[in-house]
Amino acid sequence: MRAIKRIEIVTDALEIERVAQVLEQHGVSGYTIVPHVVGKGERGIRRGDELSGVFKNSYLLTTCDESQLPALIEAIRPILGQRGGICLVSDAWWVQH
Amino acid sequence: MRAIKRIEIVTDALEIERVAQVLEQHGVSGYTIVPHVVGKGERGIRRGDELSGVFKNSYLLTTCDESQLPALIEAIRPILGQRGGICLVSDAWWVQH
Amino acid sequence: MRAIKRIEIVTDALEIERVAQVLEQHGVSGYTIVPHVVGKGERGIRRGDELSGVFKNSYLLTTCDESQLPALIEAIRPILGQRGGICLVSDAWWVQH
Amino acid sequence: MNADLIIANLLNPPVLFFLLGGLAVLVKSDLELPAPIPKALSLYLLLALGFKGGIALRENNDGLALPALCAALLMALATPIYAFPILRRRMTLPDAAAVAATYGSVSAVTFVTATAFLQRLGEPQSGYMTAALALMESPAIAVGVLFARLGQRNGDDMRSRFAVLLHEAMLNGSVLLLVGSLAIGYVVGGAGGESLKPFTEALFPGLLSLFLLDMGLVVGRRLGDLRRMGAFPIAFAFGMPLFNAALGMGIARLIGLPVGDALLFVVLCASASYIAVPAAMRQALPQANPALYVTMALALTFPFNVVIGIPLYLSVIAAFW
Amino acid sequence: MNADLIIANLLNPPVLFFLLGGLAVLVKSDLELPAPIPKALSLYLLLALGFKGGIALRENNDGLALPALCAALLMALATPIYAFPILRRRMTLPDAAAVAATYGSVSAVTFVTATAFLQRLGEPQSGYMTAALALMESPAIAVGVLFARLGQRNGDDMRSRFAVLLHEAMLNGSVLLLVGSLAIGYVVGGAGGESLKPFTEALFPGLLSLFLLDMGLVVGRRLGDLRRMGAFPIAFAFGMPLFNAALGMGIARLIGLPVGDALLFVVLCASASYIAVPAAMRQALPQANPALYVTMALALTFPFNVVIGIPLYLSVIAAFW
Amino acid sequence: MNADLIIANLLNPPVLFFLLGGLAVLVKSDLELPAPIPKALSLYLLLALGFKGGIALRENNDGLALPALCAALLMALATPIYAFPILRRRMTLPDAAAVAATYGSVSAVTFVTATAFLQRLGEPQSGYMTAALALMESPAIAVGVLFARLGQRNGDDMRSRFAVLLHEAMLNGSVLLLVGSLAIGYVVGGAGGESLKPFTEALFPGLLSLFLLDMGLVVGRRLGDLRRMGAFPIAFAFGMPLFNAALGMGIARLIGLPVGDALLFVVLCASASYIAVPAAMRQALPQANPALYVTMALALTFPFNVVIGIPLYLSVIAAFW
Ligand SMILES: Nc1ncnc2c1ncn2[C@@H]1O[C@H](COP(=O)(O)O)[C@@H](O)[C@H]1O
Ligand SMILES: Nc1ncnc2c1ncn2[C@@H]1O[C@H](COP(=O)(O)O)[C@@H](O)[C@H]1O
Ligand SMILES: Nc1ncnc2c1ncn2[C@@H]1O[C@H](COP(=O)(O)O)[C@@H](O)[C@H]1O
Ligand code: NA
Ligand code: NA
Ligand code: NA
Repeated sequence: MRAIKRIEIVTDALEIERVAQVLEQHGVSGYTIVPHVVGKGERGIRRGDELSGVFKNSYLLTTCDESQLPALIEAIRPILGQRGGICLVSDAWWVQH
Repeated sequence: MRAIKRIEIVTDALEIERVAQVLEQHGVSGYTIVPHVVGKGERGIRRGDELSGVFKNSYLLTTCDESQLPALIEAIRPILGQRGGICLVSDAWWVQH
Repeated sequence: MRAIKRIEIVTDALEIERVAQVLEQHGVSGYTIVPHVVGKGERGIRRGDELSGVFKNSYLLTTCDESQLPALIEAIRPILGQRGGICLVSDAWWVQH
Repeated sequence: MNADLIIANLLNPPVLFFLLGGLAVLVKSDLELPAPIPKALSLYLLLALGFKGGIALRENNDGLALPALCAALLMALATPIYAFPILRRRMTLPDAAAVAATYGSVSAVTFVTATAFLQRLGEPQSGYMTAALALMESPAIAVGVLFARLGQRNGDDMRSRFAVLLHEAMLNGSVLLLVGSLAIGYVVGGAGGESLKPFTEALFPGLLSLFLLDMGLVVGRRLGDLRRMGAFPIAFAFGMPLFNAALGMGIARLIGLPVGDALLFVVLCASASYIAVPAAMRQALPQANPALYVTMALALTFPFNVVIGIPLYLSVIAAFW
Repeated sequence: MNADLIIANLLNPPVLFFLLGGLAVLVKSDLELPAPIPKALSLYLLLALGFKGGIALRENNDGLALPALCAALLMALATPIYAFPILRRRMTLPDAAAVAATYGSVSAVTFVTATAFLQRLGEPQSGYMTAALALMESPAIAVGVLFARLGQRNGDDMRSRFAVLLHEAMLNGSVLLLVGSLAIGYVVGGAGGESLKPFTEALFPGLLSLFLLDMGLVVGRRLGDLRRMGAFPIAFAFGMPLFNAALGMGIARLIGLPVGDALLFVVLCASASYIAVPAAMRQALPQANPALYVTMALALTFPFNVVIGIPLYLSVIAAFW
Repeated sequence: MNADLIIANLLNPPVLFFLLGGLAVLVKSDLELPAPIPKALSLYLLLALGFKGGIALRENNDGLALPALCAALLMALATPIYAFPILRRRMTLPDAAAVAATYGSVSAVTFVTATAFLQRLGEPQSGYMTAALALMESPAIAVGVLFARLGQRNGDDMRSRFAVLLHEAMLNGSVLLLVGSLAIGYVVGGAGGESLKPFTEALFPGLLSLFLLDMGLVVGRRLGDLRRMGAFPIAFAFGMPLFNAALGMGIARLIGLPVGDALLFVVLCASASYIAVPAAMRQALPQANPALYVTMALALTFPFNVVIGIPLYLSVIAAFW
């Protein structure tokens, strides 16, 4: 098992594509997205609008090496600043297969 | 990055609203819910009933400061005791934006 | 709160059943599955095919004691080797109820 | 009994699609109706059923509506009362209460299938039977939970839940849609409802077939749970409908219901709920085991009624009327 | 005004199902149409509406199409221009701009309900009104965002967003489906469209009823947001449609539109958007508060138009034509 | 060839909606049919197709059913056999096997579109062609996987997967629903199926249009994958259908199929699978690249057949028959 950083991001479903692009630009190997999650934060409740299909969040899980982390965070921060959302970083071990 | 506690709760979809209320009463800033997850635990498999739409779980992710944690856990515990489910706490860093 | 290992697995939705079986064989008490997640990894983007309903991933969250971990990982590794996906292990505390 | 009716029922497309669904599970096919489609179909069936019933209720009133509705209410209340003591001998208190409620309440899909069968045979039916269906959904739930409450220590907790339960039982989405559509059909009447006919009537047999295909899949998947079930629940799941059907026939004869309505009344008595009851029990009796009460209603009583029960009851009615 | 028309409208099944939806929320029933069904129904309504409109557009051209379309475009552009300064007095810049766009744009569902009402009354309607609906969806969005841009510092950022916005407003899925279906209906014509009639026409009132049931649920859930809203937005949400309806009536009279088309034109002027506008604002004006502009359009203006407005406007038109 | 037929096909609403879907992707509109609706529509099409086919199969038997079914089976088995060696020159073993299976199997939606086209032209068609469709879905999958197995070392692993695969290929949900509905249609016959007609027949062109709108979106999204594809797969995706169509025409002529059935047979030969094959390959040949074989069938062969192929084949048939 290799020690890595585990990153979770929740933001507007529309912006999650931009987040994924940023990840790829930083050479992150992969990610997993839960396309539609309900959320509450500073901008109130976001449960996805039934009619226009907007105002919903997505959840993204990815991993990176400790060395990649600072650059990645700097790249993601402005997106969250503009659209809201959270980014959590924690420690984990990657099980190699 | 600020050190915080990361809390995950899985329980009956019906009770997740109550959990969210408890969080708000304890001044938690936000949370994210995956409304429909499948689960297995002491009460058997719960994959959501096709006809009556009941027997399904939700997953909730939230964060709090270390100082808030004990009170929060005491408030959530009885809900899980009654309806089943799990609550996991882990360490994480919050990326400020 | 009891210290436990928190395990996350993302793989082909089809294989997640096999993963769940392996967990049960190793006496794991429970798990939670997000049935349909979108992912990107070595095998490209997997967002679920609209027509045939294939090529989608599932996310599984479970817990185990530190002592159970090595055997569990050895059992899960070959599945991921064959079908792709990731397995992350992290530390957490289980809130007893 | 009349073998022709059994065969006529088996040649009914909805019943054949139900069997196809069961077969698909049996041969381990991956056929499935994706997630909200079955739910949407069940809402459609309730809406169409209620709307048609409301129009019929307004147009054709033969004076039998009131006795029929009283009899329906009576059966819904009585069934859990006589079922509970029998069940309690072999089951835990919450389980016995939940199963009693299950058999006192009704299955709208079984009703709808009987309706389609009558239509194929050209047998007339009255709008107030749909009202009877709506009326019978909830009372048994209240009775069942009352039994559970009387038998339990912590009455206080139960009292608060009882209010929740009554609300859940009466204002459950399915019940409300059925009653609301009935009222709307009644208010607009035949001429006003003309424009909805292609939706509520022409499509009905087709969408019922699609829904029963899904029911076949659901039932098929549940069949595995039967192995873990004792002989008693299985016997009850066949015995109770037969007993209730016989009782219902007697009452229908007494009131003087015509053949079609008599069949519908008998089907209501003989059927068991697997939608309204679990939705209410989750709130009111979370200790009851759904793998028991849902499986009995869904995997045993439902297919029995749909495949054999409906033509069987009709052939008996035809003999005695 | 004409009380008969109000009652005729209230006996219209789609309106009754809308009220049933509202009632369900009021009594806290758990009735709901599961997730993608309402979206699918709204796509159906746009497709059917466009297709029928296209066929009608081709077959019946009375020379009024061009003036009607010009008037529609004019109203869509003018509404945000006179609404914005009023709104700006009591709202933030982005909110005022978003609300102005909301009332300049239109509600396809209100239009469709008026269409169904006219059909019940046997009043003819022209295909070009559907084209007017399509034409009025987007321009107000551009005007609203332009106002927001002019009032803001960071013009650069806004400029890039403006391109995105125009794209979003013009090629929004709903608008494209409506326009595309209109074009297809026009191209295939009446004979070519015959095979789709059971789908686009016979089913229409039924599926509209189902959709309005859901709209009732959605509106009901939004009603809670009204408490947090001041008196000004509420007054605006009723006043603007009435003002626009009066203006629209004058224009329709000037052009010489027949009764049915006049009603449709008035309904377009009086209605407010809660689908195309939020979808565009999310991109173009994320600072605007959807709890304000969506709630005004959806929880106040929409039910007002559907329940009272449509028959009210028609009774005034009937008096003056 | 006959330009009128091409135009007649292009004025067919389902084809126009297909093009609208493609256009929507081209202009980057966010139009989409939400998640389970396309799947539900495809199940509807299979059910309706099978049911109608079953009724037709029972009523009209002209002695050509057996030769037609034998020819269908033959083409399904032969296609991968002659396609594989050609493909193997330029592709990896699993890819060549998967593409061979793809072109030996069939596209139900292409078939259905041809069916709707014939109906518009008033050209009769036989129920056994639906049986031929069902028959041709699976055999090529078995042949393709057999080739992959013969070429691979680890035969043991493949053997166990082969059983899984056969199961998957034969009892795939789509195949089972088609065959089951065919059987049900056959069993109930014309009179028994009357009540389902509004569902299975009247709605068919409309729901097909809606489904093809979604197919247009799906195909449009896949077009981007073509850039990463070499010239060989692209040439194959157009060449193979043309070759198979020619072969199929010869066989249809030999057997003496009437015009309508000949077209359907040719369409079966010329079409490629993008539903049953990926579902089976995921299990049996996970090493094969779906971005290759699904894209060829879906983004090239499917639109080619639907837009140009069907009228082209018919005009050639019309000339030779
Ligand atoms: N403390 C938190 N824990 C988990 N999710 C959060 C938290 N705060 C915000 N979120 C998520 O981020 C979204 C946007 O947050 P905000 O920008 O604060 O409205 C919310 O809708 C939630 O889904
Ligand atoms: N060890 C575990 N890891 C992840 N999820 C769990 C675990 N145990 C229980 N759960 C979730 O909690 C739900 C209720 O658990 P229980 O009350 O034990 O039946 C289950 O259906 C699972 O979704
Ligand atoms: N670094 C990662 N972080 C999160 N999810 C991942 C990561 N790498 C792979 N995945 C998930 O695992 C799936 C299969 O990965 P792969 O086998 O590498 O294609 C992907 O589709 C993702 O959902
Ligand atoms: Na009963
Ligand atoms: Na307007
Ligand atoms: Na083929």
